[in-house]
Amino acid sequence: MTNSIGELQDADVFLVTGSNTTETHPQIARNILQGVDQGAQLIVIDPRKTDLAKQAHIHLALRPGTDIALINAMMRIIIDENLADELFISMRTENYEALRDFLFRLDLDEIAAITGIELKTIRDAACIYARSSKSVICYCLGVTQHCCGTDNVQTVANLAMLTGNVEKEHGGVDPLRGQNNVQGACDMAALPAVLPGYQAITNLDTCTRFREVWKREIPQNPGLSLTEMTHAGADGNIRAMFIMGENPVLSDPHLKQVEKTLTNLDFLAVSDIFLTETASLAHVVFPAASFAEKNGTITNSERRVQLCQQAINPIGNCRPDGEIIMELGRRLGCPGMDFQSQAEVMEEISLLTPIYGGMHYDRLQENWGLQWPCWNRDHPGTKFLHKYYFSRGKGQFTVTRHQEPAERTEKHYPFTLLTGRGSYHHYHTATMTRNSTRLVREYPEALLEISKEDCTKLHLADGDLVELNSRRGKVRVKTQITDRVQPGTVFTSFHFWEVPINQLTVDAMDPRSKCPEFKVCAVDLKKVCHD
Amino acid sequence: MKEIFIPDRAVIREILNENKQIKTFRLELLDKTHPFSFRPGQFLMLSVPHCGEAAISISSSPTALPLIDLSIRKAGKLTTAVHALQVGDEVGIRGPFGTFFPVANFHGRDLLFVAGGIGLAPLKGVIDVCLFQQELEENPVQQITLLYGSRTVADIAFSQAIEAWRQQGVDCQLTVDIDELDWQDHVGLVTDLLKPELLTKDTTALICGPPIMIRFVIAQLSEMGLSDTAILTTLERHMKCGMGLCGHCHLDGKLVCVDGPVFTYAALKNLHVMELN
Amino acid sequence: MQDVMTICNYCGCGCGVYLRVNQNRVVGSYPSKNHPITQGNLCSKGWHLHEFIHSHNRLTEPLLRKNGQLQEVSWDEALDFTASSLQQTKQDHGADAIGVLASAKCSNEENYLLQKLTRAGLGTNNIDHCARL
Amino acid sequence: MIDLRELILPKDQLLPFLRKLKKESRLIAPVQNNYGDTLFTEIDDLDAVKIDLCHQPQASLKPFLLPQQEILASYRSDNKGYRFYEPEEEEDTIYFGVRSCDLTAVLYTDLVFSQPVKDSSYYKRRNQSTIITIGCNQPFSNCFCEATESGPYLEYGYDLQLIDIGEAYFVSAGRSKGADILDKWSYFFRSVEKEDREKRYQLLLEVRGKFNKNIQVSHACRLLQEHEVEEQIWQQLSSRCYDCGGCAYVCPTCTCFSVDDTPIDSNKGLRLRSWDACTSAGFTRMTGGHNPVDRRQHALKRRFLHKLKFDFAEHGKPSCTGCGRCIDICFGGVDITSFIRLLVKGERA
Repeated sequence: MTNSIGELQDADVFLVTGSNTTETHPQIARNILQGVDQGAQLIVIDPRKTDLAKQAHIHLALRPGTDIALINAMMRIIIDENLADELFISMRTENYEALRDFLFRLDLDEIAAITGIELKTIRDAACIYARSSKSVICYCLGVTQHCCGTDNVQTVANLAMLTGNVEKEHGGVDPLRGQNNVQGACDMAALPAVLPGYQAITNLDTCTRFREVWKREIPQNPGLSLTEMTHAGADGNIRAMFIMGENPVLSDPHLKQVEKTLTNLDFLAVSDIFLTETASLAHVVFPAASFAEKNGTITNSERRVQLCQQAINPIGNCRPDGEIIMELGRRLGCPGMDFQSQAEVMEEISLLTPIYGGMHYDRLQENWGLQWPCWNRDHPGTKFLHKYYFSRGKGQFTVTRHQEPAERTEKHYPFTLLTGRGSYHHYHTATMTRNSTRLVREYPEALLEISKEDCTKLHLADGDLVELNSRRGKVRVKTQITDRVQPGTVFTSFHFWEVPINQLTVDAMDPRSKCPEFKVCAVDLKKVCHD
Repeated sequence: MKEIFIPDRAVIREILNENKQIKTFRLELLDKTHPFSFRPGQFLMLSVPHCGEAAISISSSPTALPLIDLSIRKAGKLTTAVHALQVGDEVGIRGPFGTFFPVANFHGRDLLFVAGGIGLAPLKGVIDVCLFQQELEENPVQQITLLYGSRTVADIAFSQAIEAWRQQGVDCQLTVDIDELDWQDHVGLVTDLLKPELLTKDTTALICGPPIMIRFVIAQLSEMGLSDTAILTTLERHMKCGMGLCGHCHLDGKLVCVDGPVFTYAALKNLHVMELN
Repeated sequence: MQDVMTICNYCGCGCGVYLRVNQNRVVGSYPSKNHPITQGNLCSKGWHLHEFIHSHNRLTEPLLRKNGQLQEVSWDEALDFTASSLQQTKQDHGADAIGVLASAKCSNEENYLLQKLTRAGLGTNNIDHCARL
Repeated sequence: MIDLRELILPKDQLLPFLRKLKKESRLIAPVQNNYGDTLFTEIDDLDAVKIDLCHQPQASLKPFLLPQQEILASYRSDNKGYRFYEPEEEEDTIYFGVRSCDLTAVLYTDLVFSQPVKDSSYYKRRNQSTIITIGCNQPFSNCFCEATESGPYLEYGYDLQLIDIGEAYFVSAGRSKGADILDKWSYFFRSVEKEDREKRYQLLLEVRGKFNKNIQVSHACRLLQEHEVEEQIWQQLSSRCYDCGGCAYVCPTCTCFSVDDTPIDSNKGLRLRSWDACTSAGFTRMTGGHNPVDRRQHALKRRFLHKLKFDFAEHGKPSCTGCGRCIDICFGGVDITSFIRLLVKGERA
């Protein structure tokens, strides 16, 4: 996020796109709703009528996968209405002319048809967003989990820059991070192409610095992304894997391929707190300590590095992941694997990671952590990003064009399947939430959200078991009739191993971010007759 | 103070298969030092190892004590675990809890039982105790009629009991929703069997079944002129304690576990009840 | 009874939660009023954060596959076997035949250590996590 | 007849007095921790903590008297049968610095858990508790105990009540347990003078004028006795309930609970009681899926009506004690005060 969560409620306009905020980021939704109660306008872009969309002043229920077209139209309208922030554009951005020339060639009526939204509604939304100088955009995986995910993000950035709604309090672009420490895992370079703090692996000075501390050469071969590792199938180059606290067998697209890859490995070790679907395929399983049984820091969506404190001793014979890694490191002859405490690990992190330069345990204990960049011990941390300069200098406008999703509906697969998190009570592959008595009680099984119209057409009743087919697989799931989805689209979550919905999703991915297109695929469904 | 959530130990003496989904478990308490008694219509909290507790109606008559019948349909985690138990296995029971059918007030009256599916379980004990009293008392229950609906022929439960009742003069009329080849009896909803000639001026109706059945049966009986106090039904709710503490079965200021589960229509009429709306 | 401040383990909001501890058992979760994000609120998942910790489904012993079955073994056996298997793969197929997945559920320190192990110890950049999922 | 007594405790004698009390039992008091949060905390070392009588404790006494999760019993199920075992005994505990609203809530809970049967594990703790309250001279921002008649000072129910009258505390004993404490430690106290009593009265008058919120609780209660609430109000409120259960969990008078068995291994386990919230769908959903309550329409109906309609009808008093904790914690801004406002506004319209 470029803003802090606490700043949000003072914004005048919220544009929320591709985020079921009330269910996935409740605290952010609370701030948005408080803002709305104080008079702010709320625009929600989502094919589903989520709980937040129900509170919106304008709900743009677009056809799935048409985000770029929609936002391009909004920008065109903003320029037509003279609502662009010319001063900001000239001072802080580059390449505006290319975007403007491209937008002028757009046919707005055509876009209305592509997105399935009336032009007037798009116009209202564009004007509301552009007229305020305190407009915030929040987006989540509904924007990134598409083949054109990078373009989607760029388009959102274009919109913000066009109206100057960046680099200030109460205005900005806020990607909402899904997991508690997605931000930190990225910051710490659990990524194939960078070193901690997003430092380029190709930068010689950086590598020299790391080599000095790590006492080892930094490998220069580009690494493989998660999907490249797990989707190689039987003929992949990966022969052995170590997986810490993840469950790709349930969470990755096109599951069968993942399972095939993992079962074909020469060796698989998994460290987790439960025997997940992935762990049950492993050769070695390490029992990891849960968050309550160890110390450490995690970094939230607003870049705040916070301390987690140990509450109890590890259960049974469990050990913290950090200890497991260091034990392995020592056995593999890796130097520098003898840290006595998490604070000592953080000392090395701050030494090598400029944006974490001032993160020290004694400081983190005060003031509820620190927000990066925090360059040194005296630096107070950074509440909002992009003040005075973008990380790459001037903000770059890039032209993005609408592209259809990798898979379109057709006669045999007439429905669009959307996936995501589906409830207030579950989380990701639900390994934790399904071990929580109350959360299981509240949402005991997977449900397929389907419109009343489609149910009538297919003679389905609420709670009927249906078989859902795509070109890649099929699952059985119970229906839930709801007004949350439009006719022609169905939605379900990926929380339940009994309904491994990602057996159906496409494994097409964004060529740049490698983010899989979870959000859209074509399916058919038919009622399962009881025996 | 003894912990009120600790159940008494009971052992399964016999298991009867009532149909594919319903089994009757005949239990006996292991500790005989304090007396156990109950009235038909009351329920127990049944504990099953590792599954917790569920509220289950007693389906036998007090006259069968020390044996206690619980008829259980396989529906969720606990009931599935119960179905896997064998004769000789132990369970825990707390209770009895709740209101009961006022059998003492039934002297000289005609009883009309209307049940659907597993809904016959809480009524079964009433029929048994009335038949038992018919032999002993001076002014016993007069005519007993049972209208019993099931979804299919295979779903008909308690056939053994029904056969025995027929032998003892109970007018048992059965119906199924779905017609099948070898089925000679009535096809259709249980409300179809509700004929005006079944009612006398001394009729009390006792109803239990799915919510929608209860709704239609009560509406029809009411229309046929049966008074609100002569219509009795028993409600099912999610319960955790059975003793009026946990709050789950709260119903417009009443608690189904204490003020119910047996209610007269007169008592329910002014509440917001799923079964009536 | 003791209250230990920690950060919620679910979404990216990063709520400050007190875990209530009684005799090495976490028996409750309670929001912090002064935490800048939490401000005294928790969502359904946060209020029941303590429930999965003591689940009987937790793994409590290292497991090693022997004759096709996962069996309980000592930590040393599990660690030694893992280290030698990774070493073997590296020898036979090169470092880039090893893939590592870190976790968006683990701490910064653990992610740092794991990528350090991957890069400096194993000698490959094949490390990723589920940021995009 | 309880010997009612009133005495004056000079402020510098408070700590020595607490030190004596702590010697004889567990002492729990509001403590401000390093994070600035004030919570009721078990005190090990009186000199190492900051007892905070200036901020409202974030949780009431509920987490202690009716814990979020408690072990009701343990069980074994093996070839010797299926047996349950009583939980461990409880210790004597003194709760110090309890606010009037929270004590009122304890008295309500006493009532709920005494009929139709006495809740054994609650009463085990309750019987071993001594509650020392502190009257409020300054309401907190969300307080409305005046409207619910549960503060700022109390007339009864406490073991001891302290009122800050400047240099000293005006201490009253409301029950024999409190009177016994005063007897035993009488040397810390002096007797009440006429000025003390006047000061106390003056303070009470002043604090009554300091409330931020004007919530028409009793008016709402009476409206509910006479009228049905418009469906549209329930729907409006429920559409903004995000199913966190927080209102019920922070509420000192929400006593609904669940009981679940959780295995430790294949032949033993625990019977746990935990807080539950009637605002959630699973609270009423039956095996097989039938749910007598439609959450989308009526998520909040049961909670509000229980507090303001049914309990008012039964006890002549709502079971909301005006502590205000549920106000800030509601994600959707649909707490009990917004319901009361809608209700009263609807009547005028």
